[in-house]
Amino acid sequence: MLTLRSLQTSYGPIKALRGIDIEVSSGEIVCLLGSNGAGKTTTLMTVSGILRPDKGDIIFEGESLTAMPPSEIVRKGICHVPEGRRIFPKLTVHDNLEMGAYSAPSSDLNRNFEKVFAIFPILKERARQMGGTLSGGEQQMLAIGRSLMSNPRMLLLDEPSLGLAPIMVSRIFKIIQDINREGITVLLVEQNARAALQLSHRGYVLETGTIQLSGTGEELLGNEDVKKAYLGV
Amino acid sequence: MLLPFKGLESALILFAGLALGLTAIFLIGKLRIPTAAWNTIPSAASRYKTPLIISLATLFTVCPLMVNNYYTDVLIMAGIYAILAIGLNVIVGFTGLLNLGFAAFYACGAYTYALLNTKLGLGFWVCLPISALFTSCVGFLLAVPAMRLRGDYLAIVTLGFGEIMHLILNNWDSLTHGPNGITGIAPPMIADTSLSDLRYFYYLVLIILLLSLMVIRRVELSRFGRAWKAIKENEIAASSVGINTMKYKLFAFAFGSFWAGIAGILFAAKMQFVSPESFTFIESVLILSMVILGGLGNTYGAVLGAFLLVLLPEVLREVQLYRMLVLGIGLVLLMRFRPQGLLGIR
Amino acid sequence: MYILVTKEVSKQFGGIKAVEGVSFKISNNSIASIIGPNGAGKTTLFNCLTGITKPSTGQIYFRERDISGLPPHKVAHLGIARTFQNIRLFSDMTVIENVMIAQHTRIRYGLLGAVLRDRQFKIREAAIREKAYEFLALAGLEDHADTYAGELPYGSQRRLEIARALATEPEILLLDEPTAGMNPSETRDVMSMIKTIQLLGKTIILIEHDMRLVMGISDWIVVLDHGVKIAEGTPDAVKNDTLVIEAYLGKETTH
Amino acid sequence: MFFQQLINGLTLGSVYAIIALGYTMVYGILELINFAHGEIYMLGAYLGIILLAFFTASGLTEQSLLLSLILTSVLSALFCAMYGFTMEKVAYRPLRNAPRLSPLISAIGVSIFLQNYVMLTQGATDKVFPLQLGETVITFQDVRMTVTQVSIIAVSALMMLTLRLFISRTRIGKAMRATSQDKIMAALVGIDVDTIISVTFVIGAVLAAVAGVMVAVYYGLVNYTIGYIAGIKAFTAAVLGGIGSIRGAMLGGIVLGLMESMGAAYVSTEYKDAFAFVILIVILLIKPSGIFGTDLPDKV
Repeated sequence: MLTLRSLQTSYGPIKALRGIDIEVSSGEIVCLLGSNGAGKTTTLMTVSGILRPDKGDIIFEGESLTAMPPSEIVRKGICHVPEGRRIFPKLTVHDNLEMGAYSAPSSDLNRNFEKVFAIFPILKERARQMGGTLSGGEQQMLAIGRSLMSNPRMLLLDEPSLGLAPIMVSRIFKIIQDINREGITVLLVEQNARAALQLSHRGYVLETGTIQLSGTGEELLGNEDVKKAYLGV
Repeated sequence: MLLPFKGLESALILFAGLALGLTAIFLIGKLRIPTAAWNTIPSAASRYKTPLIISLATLFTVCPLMVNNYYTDVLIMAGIYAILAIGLNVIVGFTGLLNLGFAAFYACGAYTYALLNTKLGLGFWVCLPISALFTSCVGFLLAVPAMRLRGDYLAIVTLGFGEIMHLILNNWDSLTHGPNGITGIAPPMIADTSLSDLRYFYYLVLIILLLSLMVIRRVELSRFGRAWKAIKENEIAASSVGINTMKYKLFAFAFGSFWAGIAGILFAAKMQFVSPESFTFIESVLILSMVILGGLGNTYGAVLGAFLLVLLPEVLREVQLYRMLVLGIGLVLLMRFRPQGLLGIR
Repeated sequence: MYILVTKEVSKQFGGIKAVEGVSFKISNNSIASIIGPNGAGKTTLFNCLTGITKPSTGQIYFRERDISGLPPHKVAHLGIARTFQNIRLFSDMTVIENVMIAQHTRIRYGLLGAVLRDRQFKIREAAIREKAYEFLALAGLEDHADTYAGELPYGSQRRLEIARALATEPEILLLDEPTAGMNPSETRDVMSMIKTIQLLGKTIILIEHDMRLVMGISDWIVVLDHGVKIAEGTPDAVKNDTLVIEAYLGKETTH
Repeated sequence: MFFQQLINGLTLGSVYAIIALGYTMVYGILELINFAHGEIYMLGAYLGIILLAFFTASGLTEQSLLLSLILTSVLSALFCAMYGFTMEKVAYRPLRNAPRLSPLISAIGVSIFLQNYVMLTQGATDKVFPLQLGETVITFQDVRMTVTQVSIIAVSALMMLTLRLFISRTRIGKAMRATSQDKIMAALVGIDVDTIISVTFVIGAVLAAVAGVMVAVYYGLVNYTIGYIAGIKAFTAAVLGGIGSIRGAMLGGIVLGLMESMGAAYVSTEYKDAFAFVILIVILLIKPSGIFGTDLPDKV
């Protein structure tokens, strides 16, 4: 479904990606692991068009996304939930969701609202509240809910567990699994490697902009090298 | 060398040609004048330095002997603007503090002399340091509260200050005679000779300009200049290497305003008359344009910018009417295609 | 014995607690690392230590002197220098000027001296230039003294930033991710530079994500998570600490 | 006297308010002081006078004054919208990633250009076209107000209300707010940020154009310099209310208008224009975030 071919991206003067190859098939959850600065976030930002690659290709369902603006990429069915959630703080929860549907046909609007409210009932309760007043966990739900409003076929999730209490982390992971079962492909970036690997079909381990390891979730879970990549043991 | 170019206009055209030629060279980027260490870095620039200085020095020394009073007058104004521009360059170019009200400081210098001379009878030479220091103090006093602001807001406060100054000059009739201005200001005297002759005045301006240039260049290449440039480039990094950024920003404001005071007194002494209409917002923009055109942060660039913006409309008489129109378009184009100005780096 | 001591340092932005009640002690002439996952509050802590942000509560003692809340230039003056996560060089100035600026607080001559270029001025300028070359040599940049800092390759920029910090002649050097975005050979250069700096008698505090580097070089490690100190100790103690492993890899769950 | 000044101040203030909206909306999205915004207002005023003269000559004004005024406003707004759109595209868009000084200088350039362009084509002297509207006077106890004054206040109020509804209810309006809060996230949900920025400039220009027409009708004369001074005052109003805040601009405009007319009446007429600057400087020094603005922490 999504293929990254020897992708290289710079972040200012830093070469953040030094040629990575990643393959995501339809219906999968694939996670990108690695310590800070390994290039996980850069990968997602390059796919969604916020950063431009220096070299390499991004192919989504046979079509190249390499030169497309972000708003166009959303219309193709890829939605990026960035790190730190980036809720519009001074829009209501309802309006945040409506903005999520910006690229979707307006005829789907009500259906999508119902869909999201069914997954996240709390958002319906908070619909009139400003996005900035929600708690961290609620904001993460809103961010995921907002992305679902665009009829995505693939979600790019960047550190959905960041800064959340453990109970909230497991709820979010459960929801990601549910969404995936509905048929949405997920490319997940996580620091919380164990939780992410338990959830994912496959994973890639990045280190300084290159792929060090890849395999199925279980393979990587048992692999000592993963621990090494994180803790340098 | 100048023989084939007899006549006065031609001399100026020659200068303009020279300046344009230089400009063209810089534009294609063959030559890069390092702002920081023109003396220390052996580069293409220093190879051309000696001939350039000699030809410019000759040109400017003989100029008033060759041209008529009108052009001497224009050259004097170019010199005064050059002093203004290198002063403003200290604030905007070195330190990165946008000042949109520089004409107010210029006015301050001019009116100080005008008032001291007409009311108290003080002479030019006594007033020269008084004007400059007083303007410097005004700059400092404005900067004390304004330094808490950053970027655009600072620009707007300086603009507001300029407008208030203009309103005061226009309305404080008992002191400034309002829009009528102050007349009968004495020209400078040396012994018993009055410098009201434009040629003498030209050399006075030339000498003061050269002295100003020397002083500013030396300060630029000292720890003061380095601190200013560091603040401009990255204020947080500057403070983390031990620079008291507030102190140096205040100093830049005071030091830059000093030269506006010098330019102001020269202007008042030359015109023997001052009125508020010489110190409007457009005047501030014009001075700023000179600095930007020459290259923010480049002292020689500021001089070049001043001469170009004063001389070009004179050489190309037909476009004089469209001067400001062209200035406007010019600023837009400059920002788009060469935001660093003619002599700026990068 | 301890050169830097923090007591219950906290920093809040709006309602968010970026750093919460962090206390630790750093021994003189040691290499200490502050580690932790994204958003743990490491850079905020650095900003508090160097005066760029004021801690909301708590104290920081440098050689038993309370420095909490002092402005950055005073902190630098006292002897704490730093580098930044996203390099903050003076990129339109030359390499040597970048280092000369850092000796700003060590030179004294007046405006008049600068204008007249008197003896004092010449002696002092020559002295700091010479000194600056020494620091450049330490960073291996002496051949690039007249290059514009912004034109250096990335790895050299990082080293120049360290050289600039050293030129303030600090006792403590704080390095915020000095090897971020570097390839292994560049990382090795920085590591050996850090070792050399320690030999010069300085204390070094690192924020670093490259665990191999951290474990290999540190005498002491402080681990933050969600703004709270969850562990501290020697590298061996830290890497076997359950809380640390959980913070990095997630909780071990049965499944 | 007091109530009289109140009416004058409200009239003036509502004009400032709708010009201020243009500053505040652009600043909210681009963090740019659109220095040339005052010039758009000036263009609007010129067009107002020219079109009114034309419609009067063609007899339309005599038949229906209202229709003539509406047509004038609409045409002027259309024309200025084009200017606003082009200005952003030519002078600001290419500088989107330049240092912050560059777009500001570019904006000053546009401002000087437009001023001198109008001066060269329309002459440096006042352009006069007294439309005899001010004759109908409504007297309420001791307070006299002209129909023009009442209309200006009413039209401004209507436009502000419309804008508020547009911003808070429509999809484009919400997208404008979203873009001003987080440009990257706006792009990630599929908002075309460039289009939104163009829309913002166009709306600002339309508001300024209508303000220009109203002032042209009110005073019956225009001059190429009115844009600069009104622009600075409207900017002051925007800062007073908290730049970036829509309701701040509205409130700031009214407050500034009132202060100015009260100041002129009770303190000094000569220094009337200085009040705005003094207020601006005092606010920036005491509370730079204005009445409704928020302080954001520095990013390190």
